[in-house]
Amino acid sequence: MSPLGLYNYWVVIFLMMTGFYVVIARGNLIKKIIGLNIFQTSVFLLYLTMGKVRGGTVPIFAEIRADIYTHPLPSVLILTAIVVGIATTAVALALIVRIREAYGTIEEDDLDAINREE
Amino acid sequence: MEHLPVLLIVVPLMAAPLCVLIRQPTLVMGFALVVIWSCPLMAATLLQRVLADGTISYAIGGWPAPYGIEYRVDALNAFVLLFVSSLGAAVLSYAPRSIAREIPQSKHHLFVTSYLLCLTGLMGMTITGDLFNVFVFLEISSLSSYALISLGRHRRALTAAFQYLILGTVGATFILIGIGLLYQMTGTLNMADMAERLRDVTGVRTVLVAFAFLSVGLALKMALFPLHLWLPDAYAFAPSAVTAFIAATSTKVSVYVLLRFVFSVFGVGFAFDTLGLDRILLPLALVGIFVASTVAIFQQNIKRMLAYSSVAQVGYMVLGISFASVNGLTASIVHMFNHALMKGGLFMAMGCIAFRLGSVDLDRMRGIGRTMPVTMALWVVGGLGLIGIPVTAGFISKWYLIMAALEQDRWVVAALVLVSSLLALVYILRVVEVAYFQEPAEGDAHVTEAPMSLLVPTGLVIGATLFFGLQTSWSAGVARVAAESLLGLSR
Amino acid sequence: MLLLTLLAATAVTIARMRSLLAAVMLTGIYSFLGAGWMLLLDAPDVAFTEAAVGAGVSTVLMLATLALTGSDMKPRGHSPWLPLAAVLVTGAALVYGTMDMPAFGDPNAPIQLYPSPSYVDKTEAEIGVPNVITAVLGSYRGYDTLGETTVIFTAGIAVLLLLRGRHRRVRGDDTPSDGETPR
Amino acid sequence: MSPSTVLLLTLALPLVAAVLTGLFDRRPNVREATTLVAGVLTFLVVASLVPDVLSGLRPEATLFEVVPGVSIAFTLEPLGMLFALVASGLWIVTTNYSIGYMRSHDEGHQTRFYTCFAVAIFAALGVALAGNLLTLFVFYEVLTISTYPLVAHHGDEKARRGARVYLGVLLTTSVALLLPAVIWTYTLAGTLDFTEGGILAGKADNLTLGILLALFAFGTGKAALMPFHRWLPAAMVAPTPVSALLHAVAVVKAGVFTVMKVAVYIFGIDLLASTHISVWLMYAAALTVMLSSLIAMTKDNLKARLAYSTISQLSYVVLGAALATGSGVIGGSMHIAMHAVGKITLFFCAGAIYVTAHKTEISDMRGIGRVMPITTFAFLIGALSVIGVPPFGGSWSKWYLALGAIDAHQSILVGVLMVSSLLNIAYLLPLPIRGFFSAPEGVANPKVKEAPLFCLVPLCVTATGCVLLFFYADGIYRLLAPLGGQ
Repeated sequence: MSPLGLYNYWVVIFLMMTGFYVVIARGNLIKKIIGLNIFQTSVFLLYLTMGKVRGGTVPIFAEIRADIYTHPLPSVLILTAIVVGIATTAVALALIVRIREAYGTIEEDDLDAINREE
Repeated sequence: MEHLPVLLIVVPLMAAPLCVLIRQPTLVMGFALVVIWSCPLMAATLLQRVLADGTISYAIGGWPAPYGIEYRVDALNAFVLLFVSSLGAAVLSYAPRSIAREIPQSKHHLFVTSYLLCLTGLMGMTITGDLFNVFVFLEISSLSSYALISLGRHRRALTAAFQYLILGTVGATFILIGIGLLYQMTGTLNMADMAERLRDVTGVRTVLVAFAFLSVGLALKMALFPLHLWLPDAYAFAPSAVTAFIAATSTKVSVYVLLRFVFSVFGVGFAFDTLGLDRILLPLALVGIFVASTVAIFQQNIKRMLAYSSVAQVGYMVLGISFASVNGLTASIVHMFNHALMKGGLFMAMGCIAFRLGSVDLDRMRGIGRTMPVTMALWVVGGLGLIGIPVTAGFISKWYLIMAALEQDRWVVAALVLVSSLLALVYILRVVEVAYFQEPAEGDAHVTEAPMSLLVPTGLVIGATLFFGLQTSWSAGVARVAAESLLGLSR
Repeated sequence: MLLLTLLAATAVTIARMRSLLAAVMLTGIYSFLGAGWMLLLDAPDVAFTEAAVGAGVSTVLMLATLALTGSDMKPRGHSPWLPLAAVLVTGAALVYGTMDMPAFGDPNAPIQLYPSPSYVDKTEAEIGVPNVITAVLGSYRGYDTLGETTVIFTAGIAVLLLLRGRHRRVRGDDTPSDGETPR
Repeated sequence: MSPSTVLLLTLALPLVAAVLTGLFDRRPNVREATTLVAGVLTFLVVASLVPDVLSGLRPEATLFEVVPGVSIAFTLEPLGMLFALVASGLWIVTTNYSIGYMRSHDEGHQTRFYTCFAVAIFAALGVALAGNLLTLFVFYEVLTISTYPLVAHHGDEKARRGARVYLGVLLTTSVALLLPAVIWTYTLAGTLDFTEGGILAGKADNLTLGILLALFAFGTGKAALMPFHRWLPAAMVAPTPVSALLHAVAVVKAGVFTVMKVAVYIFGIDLLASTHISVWLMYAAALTVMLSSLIAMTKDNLKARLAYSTISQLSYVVLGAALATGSGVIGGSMHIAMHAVGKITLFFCAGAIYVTAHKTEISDMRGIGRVMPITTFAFLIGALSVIGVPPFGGSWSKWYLALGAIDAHQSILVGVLMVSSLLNIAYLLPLPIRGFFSAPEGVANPKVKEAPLFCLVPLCVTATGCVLLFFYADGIYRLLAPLGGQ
């Protein structure tokens, strides 16, 4: 097993963790959603990285049938997952709009302070 | 009849958009009630058939596994489907009067739509035999529950929903990572198929990590201590009907999925012998039970108090899992059911109180035993169940849990479980004293009993906790069959 | 390799960025870069979707939100060590998990060998649509696609529930329908 | 009607009464009449089964299977028969008394009072008729819960604090000790049925059995074995009819009844005798007898003194069970009935004095015998019966207990019994003596003013009962004989 063979995965993991960090460390609600987006997009990359085969081609039948195709299933799954991701983002943003209206802020620390006072 | 498994999901799924089209609130509610009550009927039929003939496998669209998506119904998930759909139906029957107070009428049809979608998502997660499909339906139920929670009258409902959204999505993404890793190591997404293929790759580090991510993701969704942070606010500020519905169903389904993963996919040997899952779950469960119960004692908002109690009750379910024995699993499974009834009923009673008082604060509940005798009597019965007093369903759960602990000579655990139920006694008694032995506040003396349309469904659910405290062959009996099959001891 | 490094750099920049507007724009770029990488991974369908949805739709949504909420972000008071520790542990766990993974592009990875015959062969034989991904999406995993549509529908309903009538609410006449206002 | 139907009817009647009293909230006369009728009917139904049980029949009824092999089931055997007779019989008397007490005292929440009372009787009968440990445990807990509102009746801070202690101790002991004992027994023996000769013989080693016995003895908080006796004095904040029937009869007797049942039908007296695992329990019981008698002497509040007296008398029954000899068991069981009638008389008198003269402290009751001669005389009879002087019922049970102690070669315990009787005299007799022989304070020539008739008649009835029990003790002996293997 060559470490180089795993390099791609490690980068993907790094991306995921950057997103994850933004989600849990940043206090601005929009920033959190941005982090969530990065986190999820990176997970998509993880899936697609699995599917790739050395020397494989896009799994679309052209005139000439190739010998090796990249695995289609990760793509299929991720097409679904992308849609799920954008749906979550949309709901989250709608919530942020409402929170901003109700509280006048979208900073988590301020929100916590207001909620504690009540 | 052979399409029953998929009908159970597709019927409420298809009904949801129709609700948007119908729009007229009364019609929507009537239509949704017809639809939703058909679900427990279908689930009951499924359960009956599973108990008679064994596991049912249904290839969706006729595409056989492992290529296509399979629905796989055994005693465990048929049971979960039955009680989730029954409680969903019971709470929706209760909802019309309750939401009239809490949600603007222009949103009623959307509320019903979301409610149906949420139930669809939960049932979809339960019935499927495909890992990725779990994720998709998990998101359906999650997104709709975020929206439902945000409908609470108080603005804190919004922040509660947002917090749940963030933690819920992180949990779901963890689950997605776990599924991905497992897929990578096996090449399949079908649970049964994966269980076969995982036997060849036990001890592989990737599988270990996949297991960890799935567990953490699910622990977030089921609010296992210390990952429960989203739950108290979400339960406390959601509309009454939503709290009752989500408290009764959502965390239970996550516990179910954990059971499915641990026992059906990974297998007892891997999870317990190789990984020593019990060494992690047992202390977490116990600490969670004690911390959450103690915090519950100090709450002024009674919905929040019950929410913390839910966190503690999840601890009992996980504790049962950690024993990895027939009695332990029976305890977990039957407690999922019993707790769904008790908490559902309690939150419904809280809804009755909120309906009349407009508040769920302990101070406002003074003398409510006199002004709302029926509601409060129902609440007390539910509360007794949480303590685990005999004749209530909660006693049965506790019985199996203690038995499971004793048969493994875990004296300390048994003792802790019993002592913890006394914490429940403290927080229930606190409410009882205020409700029955204090005079109502000046302004609340004229408060009257909640309307029948709220009381009857509440009464039915609470009544069920008494029924299943005595007649246990339908609850503990089925749970036992399910537990045996999870451990591979039968069929 | 260059693309991956760029991706990483963009991600880190987003994490450190104070301006929300710039962060949103960079997220769009991040999605584009991601889509590019997906193209290299032989997943053109996904790449197009990601470019359209991730870089397009979600950026537009975020910008719209920013317009409503303002784009300043306050620095956070407390220390980042706890989240950082959580992230490091999670990341370390994942890296540990990669140790037994088949190498990138390994034709003998389990998913390439199982199930056999492969989706590609089966699709060719049973369905005959040239794009295997589309074919699988519509057939073997068609049910997931139904689920996906439902997710979008759910999100739509959720957004409606959240945003409908909110201007009335601002004016404060959003009373419950049965008219009785509980005390 | 078949005996098993009759058995279920016994339980159904108080439950129906509970529902009806709840419904007749606004019509006090109908409400109280309902309770009274239910009481009489219940007693008659129970009594109708006496011949069957005497002839050796054991009527049974089974309802639900709660856990595999264990159902909610009822079996009527001699000990349960006796307890059921005592509880239902005294319920009638107490209802009469309650009507007088509650009305003349103008208490609030009377509907809740009567409803909970009926539920408590239902639970006590359930304990009496239980056919297995699980059923017994279920009704034991129902009894605890249903009496909580009665203890907290007044609703003020003092009542709530008392009720908290009451519920806290009873639930804690039962949940933390008794329940595991039950489940443990189930895992050891595979059954929980009350079986003649016990179910545990040969199922575990002596150490396990010893621990199990301790769990049972202390877990049965209602038996008020020290150090778990605090709830009983705390319960005295309740209205006196509650103290009289529940905290001198139904609740506390349910406790010692449980201990007796466990000794006889779960362990089996042969097992206890042969393994000597119950020897420590004899001494624990003896210690409770002595200590609580001593504490009783220091109490000036009449109800508190009676409460400590009850704690002491309860341990006689536990002692009888622990002796594990035929006479001990019979004596202990008999004491359930004898003490019940005696102590309820004492409480009735205490309540009558409180309602009429508004006195609660013994030192304030000088000359009370001249104001309330009948009441004070009844108190004297009750006291003598509790002390164990012939010709009153209590003498028999103490006699058999002493015999049992001799059979078990525990001569120290015989001494304990004698000394404690002396102590009984010291704390029970001052009241009638001062009542009759000291002059009432302030008033030179007091007018006779007895309690209302509804209170007076019941206490006369139970006082007469103390005498009658002396002469008809043979019947009880014949009923209980099978327990002692005689």
